[in-house]
Amino acid sequence: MEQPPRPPRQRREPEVPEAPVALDERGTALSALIRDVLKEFEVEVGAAVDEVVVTVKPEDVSAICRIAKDDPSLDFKYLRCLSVVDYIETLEVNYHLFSLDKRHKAVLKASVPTEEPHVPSVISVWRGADWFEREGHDLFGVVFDGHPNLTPLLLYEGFEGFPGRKSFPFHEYDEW
Amino acid sequence: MQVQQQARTADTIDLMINMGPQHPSTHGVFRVVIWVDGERIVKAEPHIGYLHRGSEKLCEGELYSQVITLFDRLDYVANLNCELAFCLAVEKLMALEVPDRASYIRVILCELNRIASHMLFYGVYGLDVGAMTPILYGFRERERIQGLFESVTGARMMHNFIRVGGVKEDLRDDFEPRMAVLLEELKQGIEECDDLLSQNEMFLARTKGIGTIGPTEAIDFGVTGPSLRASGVLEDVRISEPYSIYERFDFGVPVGTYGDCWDRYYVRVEEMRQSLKIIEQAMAQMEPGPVAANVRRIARPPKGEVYVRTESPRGDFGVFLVSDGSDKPYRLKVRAPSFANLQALQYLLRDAYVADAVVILGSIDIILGEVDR
Amino acid sequence: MTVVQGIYYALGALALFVFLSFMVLVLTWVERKALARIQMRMGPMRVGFHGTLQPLADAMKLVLKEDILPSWADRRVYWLAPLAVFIPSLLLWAVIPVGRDLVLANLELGLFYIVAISVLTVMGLLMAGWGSANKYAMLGGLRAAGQLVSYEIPFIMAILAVAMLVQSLNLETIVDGQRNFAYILVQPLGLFIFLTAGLAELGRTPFDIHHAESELVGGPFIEYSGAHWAVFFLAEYINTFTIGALTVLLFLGGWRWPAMPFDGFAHSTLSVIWFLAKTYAVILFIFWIRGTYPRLRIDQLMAFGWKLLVPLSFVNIVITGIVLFYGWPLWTLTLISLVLLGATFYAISRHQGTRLERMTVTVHSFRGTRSEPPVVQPQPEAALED
Amino acid sequence: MDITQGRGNTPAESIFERVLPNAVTAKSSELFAHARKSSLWTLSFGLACCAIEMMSTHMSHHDLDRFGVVTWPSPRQADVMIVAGTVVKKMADPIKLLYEQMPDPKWVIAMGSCATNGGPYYRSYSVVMGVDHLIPVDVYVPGCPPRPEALMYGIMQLQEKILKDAKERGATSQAS
Repeated sequence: MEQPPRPPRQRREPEVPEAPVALDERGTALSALIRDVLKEFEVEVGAAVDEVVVTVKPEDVSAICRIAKDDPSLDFKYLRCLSVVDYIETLEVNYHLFSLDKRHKAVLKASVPTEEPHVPSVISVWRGADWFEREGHDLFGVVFDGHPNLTPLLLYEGFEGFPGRKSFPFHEYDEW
Repeated sequence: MQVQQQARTADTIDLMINMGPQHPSTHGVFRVVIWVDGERIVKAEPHIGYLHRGSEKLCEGELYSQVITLFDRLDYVANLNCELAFCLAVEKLMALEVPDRASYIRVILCELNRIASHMLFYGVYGLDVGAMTPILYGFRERERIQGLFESVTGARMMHNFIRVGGVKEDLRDDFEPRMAVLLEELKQGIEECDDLLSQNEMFLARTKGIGTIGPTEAIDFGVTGPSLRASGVLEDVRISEPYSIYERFDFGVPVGTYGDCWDRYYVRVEEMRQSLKIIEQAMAQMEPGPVAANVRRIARPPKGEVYVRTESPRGDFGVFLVSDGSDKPYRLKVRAPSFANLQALQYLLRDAYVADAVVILGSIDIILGEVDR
Repeated sequence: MTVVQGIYYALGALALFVFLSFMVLVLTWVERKALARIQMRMGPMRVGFHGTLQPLADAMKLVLKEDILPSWADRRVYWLAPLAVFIPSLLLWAVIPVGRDLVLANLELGLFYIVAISVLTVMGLLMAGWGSANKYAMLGGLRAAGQLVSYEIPFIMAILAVAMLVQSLNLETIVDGQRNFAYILVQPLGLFIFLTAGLAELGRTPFDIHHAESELVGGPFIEYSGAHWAVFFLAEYINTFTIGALTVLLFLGGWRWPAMPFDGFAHSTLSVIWFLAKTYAVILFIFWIRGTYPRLRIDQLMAFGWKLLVPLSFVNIVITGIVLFYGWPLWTLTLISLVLLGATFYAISRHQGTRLERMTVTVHSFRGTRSEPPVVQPQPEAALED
Repeated sequence: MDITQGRGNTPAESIFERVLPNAVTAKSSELFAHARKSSLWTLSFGLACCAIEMMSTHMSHHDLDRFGVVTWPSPRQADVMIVAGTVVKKMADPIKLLYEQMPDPKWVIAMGSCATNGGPYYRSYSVVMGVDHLIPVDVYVPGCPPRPEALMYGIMQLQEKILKDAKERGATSQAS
């Protein structure tokens, strides 16, 4: 019993609402401050929900992070999180920063092409970035230039592919 | 120091010892390779990933309501705290108002879970330093808390109780009397546990001044939670970036001095008392009302991204949620506190004895489920 | 030696072996039950009445288990090690009287023999550590060697002080010497040294650094399985029993004190029971310590041994000698001993624990959001340097 | 002379059996089985979430010691391996090794749905779909995680299995 293939259903693209921006006072002050401190670099300051988003060029990441940590008015001593998001054509590396003294927060974003993802390592700025970068290399194949030891952390030697990426088969099942 | 230098110049080689993945005190399947010179550690190299289950990837294929099950199993000692972090992230994205009663229930359960988690730490830490009884006292308290959890959520560990927009269902009628009994028992139990171990001479000898880390280094390594507070930094997400309804409670934040193993241990013991305080206040303030906001069964948060920090028993538990407007998260990154805390291990293990390695590892209280995810 | 004597000794040795094996079985049951009581548990319940047959089941299972020889092991050393541990522990009992006249060989140099034989255990542990070709086992073996050799000195010295009081090395004479008062009343310091050093000799908590289950996963015995492991187990429990028995004989008046109003056969029987009861009391005390205390680290253990117990044991000998030489009444010895014991406990609480202050955690209270920046307390580095 | 004897599961007669045929030996094998079932020492080996419940089962409230079950840290002294938690591909080899290191006779309990078939991590790229792909399993305990009572029931089932094996195989009882 072979069923005839169904014609692809025509569907209206659903309207996707955007999350509203709700920056508090601290956030607005910070976005002005960041524009001021990072004026030598080509940065784009925006906002997502309640965080200041700073989009930077991948090659500037290391220098900007250094400034962000050492500048007394920014004072991002604490790297909350380092994550990689796969947007098919590009991989976006996110640095979530937080200042324990001033209690303001920001996200640094750098987009790199999926074919050749290279970002300078920030391990010299925050030592805590070490394993986060290794994880990013493991799961997404982002090469963090300058990282002393980019060996597999979560996966084992000889694992094929980058399982975090969208192109990796989702429910890949093989009998073990 | 000089003696050590001389010893190093002698013609010896360091002995490599592999601890783990199966070792009674690696707290799961953690592996650390240490090189020792006699009984002193020269170098240590942690290896993780023996419990990497691909949760983050699996989350991308689940509905928002289903993701909670996977979050339960991340930090499997503090399940409710993980659930809360995820639900807060989704709610923030959807700009949802959570009913008051639901928030109170969440806080009460999360603080109970914090006590349960610290009780596990207390017991296992006793085992690490070689005392075999504390673990049984710790688990006695845990068992009591789990009994209450069971009556509320229906499960001992994997609750799946905190949902987007509220909680699954209202508390049962017998909750308040049970809670009153439990609070009394816990108060007594915590004091008993404290008496049993904290000021024991041998315990002090084993943990005081061992594995110290200063505030600057701790922040640099991304150490958070009790381990950071033990180094003398007053940083608690519940205070510095209050989430849910934590700003309504009056509670203390214990802070250590030296950042050694004993401080890390005692900060946790003290935190249990403070959690009890929060629970008492919450019980007094809670009023009847709805327990869930009006959310569609299949939640579709708007497009956007959000990062939420919560204070889990192990530290700053962050959830980075990227949504593309569909019913499944586009990307979910979990910032696990144990993962970051564990990075400091190499630093902590410098110049320690082999026996101290176990004590230091125990004091940062890792849960492999969230380290490897 | 005649044939009859030979048969007598052989039968005696066999009886002793059976007795000791039985005692070990009882001991394991008592330990599990006692620990269970401390830990609010029941302990073994299913095998026999209240788990009384549990040790038997364990023993039978262990003997039936596969014996594994690790491929890299040093064969001969590996197989000989259990015997090297077990035989000395058995030999010790040749001179230990279980009750009045109940002793295999009533040696004049009984204590000397005990001291000489008890040192041999180190060899077996080292052999086990080396033969297993396992790094944990090796570390455990070396730890055991260091620990046992260092604690041998206070152990012997504590025995010596008792021998000085009686002017004899014969165990029966020592017990007879306690017909009026047990030596615990004269030598409380000696008892403390003896029991502490004895615990270290046994490798029991808080001195179990060579087993150290949370670090070394069982130390020298890590690779042994089945019957060979059972032999180690047997030896360990026989040793525990030995220390308990020696404590009773040397300090608690053996089967004598307080005296019993019987003679003849009734006295002999009751003396054995009385002796065993005392021994089990001491052993329960040892188990109690096991259930309570954490483990010491190797350097702390060595420091405790060499800096405290060894000098203390010498002082003990000297004061005993002075009191005996000048013929002072014995209660002066009690007094001096008690004062020294008090001083020791004071010194331990001052120095063994920690140089840092005891409470270093402070609680900062808040209501709602914190407005000021986080407190970063300066770390007092000077206190840590030492 | 029966040619089938001395092969595979039916080893040749021992002298003991020749001298005292059947009556005593059959009973003795059952006696041994009783001994084995009453002293199941487990390998303390927790992988993930189920390890916490396994520990709970050992603690005062449930107290596995009542059945003579105690944990040993070294595989050499263990009889039962309770695989409590998700088995990851990276962990596969260590598990096999641990199983090999245990002396015969040995048993395996797969605790929880992860160890049984992958559980909630079914078809994840790094998870083994059940520990029975690696080592033979005697008892499966379902649940995520199983309650302590369930684990206790599993252990009782194992005890029954040991007895039954001894009865069925008679004199040549060799659990494997």
